[in-house]
Amino acid sequence: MKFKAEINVMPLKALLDPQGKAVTGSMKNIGLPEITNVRIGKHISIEIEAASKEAAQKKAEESCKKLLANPIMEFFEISIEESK
Amino acid sequence: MKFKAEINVMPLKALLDPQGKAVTGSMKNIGLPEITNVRIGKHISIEIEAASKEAAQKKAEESCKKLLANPIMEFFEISIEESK
Amino acid sequence: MSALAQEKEIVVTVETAKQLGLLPEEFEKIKKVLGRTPNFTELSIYSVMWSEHCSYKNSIKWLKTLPREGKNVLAKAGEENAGLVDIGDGLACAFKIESHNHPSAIEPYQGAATGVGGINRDIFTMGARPIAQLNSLRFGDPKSEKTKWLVKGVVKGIGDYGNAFGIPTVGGEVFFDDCYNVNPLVNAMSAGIVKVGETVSATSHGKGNPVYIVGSATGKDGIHGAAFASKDITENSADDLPSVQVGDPFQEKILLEASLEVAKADVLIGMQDMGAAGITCSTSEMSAKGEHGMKIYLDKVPLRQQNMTAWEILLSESQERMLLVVKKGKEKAVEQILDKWDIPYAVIGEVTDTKRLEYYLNGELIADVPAESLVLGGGAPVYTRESKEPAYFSEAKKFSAEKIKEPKDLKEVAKFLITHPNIASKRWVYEQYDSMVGTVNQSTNSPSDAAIVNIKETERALAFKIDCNARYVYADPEKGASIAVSEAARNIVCSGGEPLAITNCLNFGNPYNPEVYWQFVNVIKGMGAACKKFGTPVTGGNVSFYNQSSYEGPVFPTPAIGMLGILDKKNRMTLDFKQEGDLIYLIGEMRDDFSCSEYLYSFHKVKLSPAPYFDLEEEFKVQQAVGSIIKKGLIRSAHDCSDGGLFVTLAESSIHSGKGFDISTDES
Amino acid sequence: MKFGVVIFPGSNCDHDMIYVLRKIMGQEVVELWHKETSLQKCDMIILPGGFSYGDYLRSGAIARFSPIMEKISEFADKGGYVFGVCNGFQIACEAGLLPGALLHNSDRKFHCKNVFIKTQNNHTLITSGIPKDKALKIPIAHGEGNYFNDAESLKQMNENGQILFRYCDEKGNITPEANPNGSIENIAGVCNAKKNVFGMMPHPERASDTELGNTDGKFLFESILSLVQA
Repeated sequence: MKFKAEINVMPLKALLDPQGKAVTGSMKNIGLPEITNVRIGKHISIEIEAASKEAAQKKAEESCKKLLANPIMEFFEISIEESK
Repeated sequence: MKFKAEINVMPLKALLDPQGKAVTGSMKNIGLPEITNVRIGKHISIEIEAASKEAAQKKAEESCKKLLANPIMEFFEISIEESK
Repeated sequence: MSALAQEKEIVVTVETAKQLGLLPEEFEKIKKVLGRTPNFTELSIYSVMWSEHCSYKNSIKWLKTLPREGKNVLAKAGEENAGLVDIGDGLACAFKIESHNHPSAIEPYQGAATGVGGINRDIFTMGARPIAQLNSLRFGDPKSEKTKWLVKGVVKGIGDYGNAFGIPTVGGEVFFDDCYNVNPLVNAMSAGIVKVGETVSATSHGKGNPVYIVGSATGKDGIHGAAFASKDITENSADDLPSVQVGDPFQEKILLEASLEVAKADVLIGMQDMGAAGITCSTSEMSAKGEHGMKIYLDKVPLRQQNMTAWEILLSESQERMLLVVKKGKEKAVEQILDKWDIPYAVIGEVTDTKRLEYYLNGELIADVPAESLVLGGGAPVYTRESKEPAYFSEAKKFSAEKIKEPKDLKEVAKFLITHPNIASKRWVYEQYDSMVGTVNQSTNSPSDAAIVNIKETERALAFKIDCNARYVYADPEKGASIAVSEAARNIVCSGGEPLAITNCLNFGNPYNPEVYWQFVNVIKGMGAACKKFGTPVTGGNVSFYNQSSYEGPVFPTPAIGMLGILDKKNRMTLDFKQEGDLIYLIGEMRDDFSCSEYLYSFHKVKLSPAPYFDLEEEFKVQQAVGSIIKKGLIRSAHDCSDGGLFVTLAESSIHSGKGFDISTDES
Repeated sequence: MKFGVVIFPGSNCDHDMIYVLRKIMGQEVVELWHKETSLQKCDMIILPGGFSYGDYLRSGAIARFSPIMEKISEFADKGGYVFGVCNGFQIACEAGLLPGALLHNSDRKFHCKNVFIKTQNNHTLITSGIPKDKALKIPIAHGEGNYFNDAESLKQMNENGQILFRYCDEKGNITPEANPNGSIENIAGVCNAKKNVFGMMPHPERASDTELGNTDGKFLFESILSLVQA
């Protein structure tokens, strides 16, 4: 079966996120001061061929641990759906 | 009220995604050939001060149109929750 | 109904031709060549090959009047993808400039990045390894938000692509003027080195030899013109058409290494990179040059997007792709190299001896046209346009210097000039480019007027300079163009080098506007005269018309000159002051003439004045004198006097050395 | 001494390093293609600068899975010398051969310029020959050179003398203004606990040729040769 995984790879909370800080600053310039605490990471979508949703979840996690995220500076969240 | 928006900014489908292509290619090297069609974009989380969920949604959309996404190259998806 | 069937359904009329940008008489000419009405695919092939960009139809007649011969020219302008010049030690230098102005105006990052990719492919398609890059950038008012957005995107695009591709950016220029507000100019130059005799030609011959497409997959990139024309015919929904082409510097780097390995393996008949008009252009130009034909099976082309029609595949301008004609029997050898680098490839056809291009899709012949009829120098139309002197030209002569009062506080003027964006240091731009990869840039720690690129393990080095003061060219196109060539030569001479040859990027407005065409014709005259004088033939380049700022008329006529020079490393001269007590000489006659200067234009806001005094003979003599002084080792530094005048020249030599200067002028 | 310079698809400073080692330092150098699995009995493996795999995802994130990297990890575990420069440093961190990670420069811009670095530990293979307290002028060229590691690991690295270089000014003062990319504690180069794997962001091979007007980088190569041949 074919599954689609949506993965977010975000900088660790403790880490200074200069890009997020800069973008937060520019929200004021575009008239949206009510938007704060911007944090920017990667969104990765992948297609997985797997026997079950659990198997797809395991494969997605393995790809994050091995390649898609670097634990020293990032954490990841995965959500899986069956693709139609 | 305080809301939290999770935004995905992804390259348009028709466009070449060099980064996604390279990462897809390397899935084989890490023993996960069943993972294909990797596409990589940005995940942005923001906090919004707004009177209602609809107002927060409108502000989030405005920030994407004006700043967070380049309409020529990218599309965006927004999901809003009330932050506790 | 399949896309192919749909395409065959299209009834082609002169209206279709017009929508594809062809003139009615051009449509008639096609019918005469084919002996019948072309189908939609054939018509779209002619529409791209006879476009201004590929055919140079409104400029080639005048370009041919430029001096193209020279004792060390190995490939004349138009013969190959880039000019080729013998630089001694059994080596040749391939170099060229190209423009990506319009794509950069839409998406600055990708527009500029793909410009860098394209120009470098023109170099390594000849078997030469690129060793140096330069770029010439022109933007509008630096304070406007739009310009800031364009500058940020263009500089980051050039940096990200060039740095990943791994070729040092050793020089360039950045210029701001309101005339570029809407239409920035992004000209990219690249130079490479190849052993004489090991070059690869963009040709095709030998019946039965296989034709390979190598590199990225093909998508619906850059087919807007034809797509628009056929929009009511083939349903290309908006989100199916990529709005912009995306560059992949990583794919380009492995394409470079694989192409050079293939070039040295003696398995090729010919090779050409895919630029404008993609497969159509490379198959037709290589076939016409080798006086052979090709059978091409479009369904064999690796695609990035599903259900692409024949004309979409033929016209696609997807990046990082090459066409290779391989010697029969050498397929294994080529494929082994390509597999080593993990580059996608496919055999998409073979060479025939019919001199015709036959394109098939799923076994059906979809287009059958003679190669010769498509190409520049073959059947492509050649026009001369009407030329009319613009009113501003005589208007400018009415300017008189007396009207300008000398400001009381000259220190303020000096500060104004030295901090003006057109004169102040461009470190904030070039520090984002890797200028040192390849460890050949000898200007990093001791700058000269031109960029000096070491040829390792020889006694010599190359000198490069990009130059054009577009205000002079606007004021007087003929004189301005001569000055542009002379200034490039002056910079190379001041660096201890000898000018060898030039390439050029001719940026103009709409050629159907007689006043623009008057600018173009006179630029060619002025450039030709100066090239003859300095013995620097034109080895090729690029013409970019239609650079309009919609409400302010055309951009300034901007012939960016890219000059190559050669020097013995022992003669290398730098621009920084060396020792206290050294004497400072001004070579060349001083004149009370500041027309068209940055001082007059920006400080006094006088936008219209005649071009400054210039005499080609005098300029040549000054350069000869400085050249021999340097060779005799009589001086410690040399710096040319240009934008901003004498004060800025002295200030630059001072800033780079941390030493001051003491100048006294006589009372007159 | 025999050096092996690894070539990944996208490496572009490999030949700069080979030129310095072979033509300027007169050493035997072999090119190791990333798909091979033999280190050809080299004494030291160099991971050169460049944009392996286009720096896509994270600099070095993909290159670390090349077949040769497994062999290099084994070689390093057994005490073999490995030296990563710029992209090579990033690959070594991603592969766990060196502690920490290289983030995007704090201003998100690529920087190519001369910087000054001060040696923090003169008792390693690549620093023994560097004059004490001398500020070395070495060029950098990177977009992701912002060194990071968690506080605990950093403490250990400091105590164990694993910080090789810090960015400084012309006179050798380690100041925030001299930090070109936001690296924690101005760190420009580190080594592993066993002090046989080294990594630095600045490019010594770009400052070792008299024809380029700066040879401060040669001190490192001379250090390597003096210790190993002695």
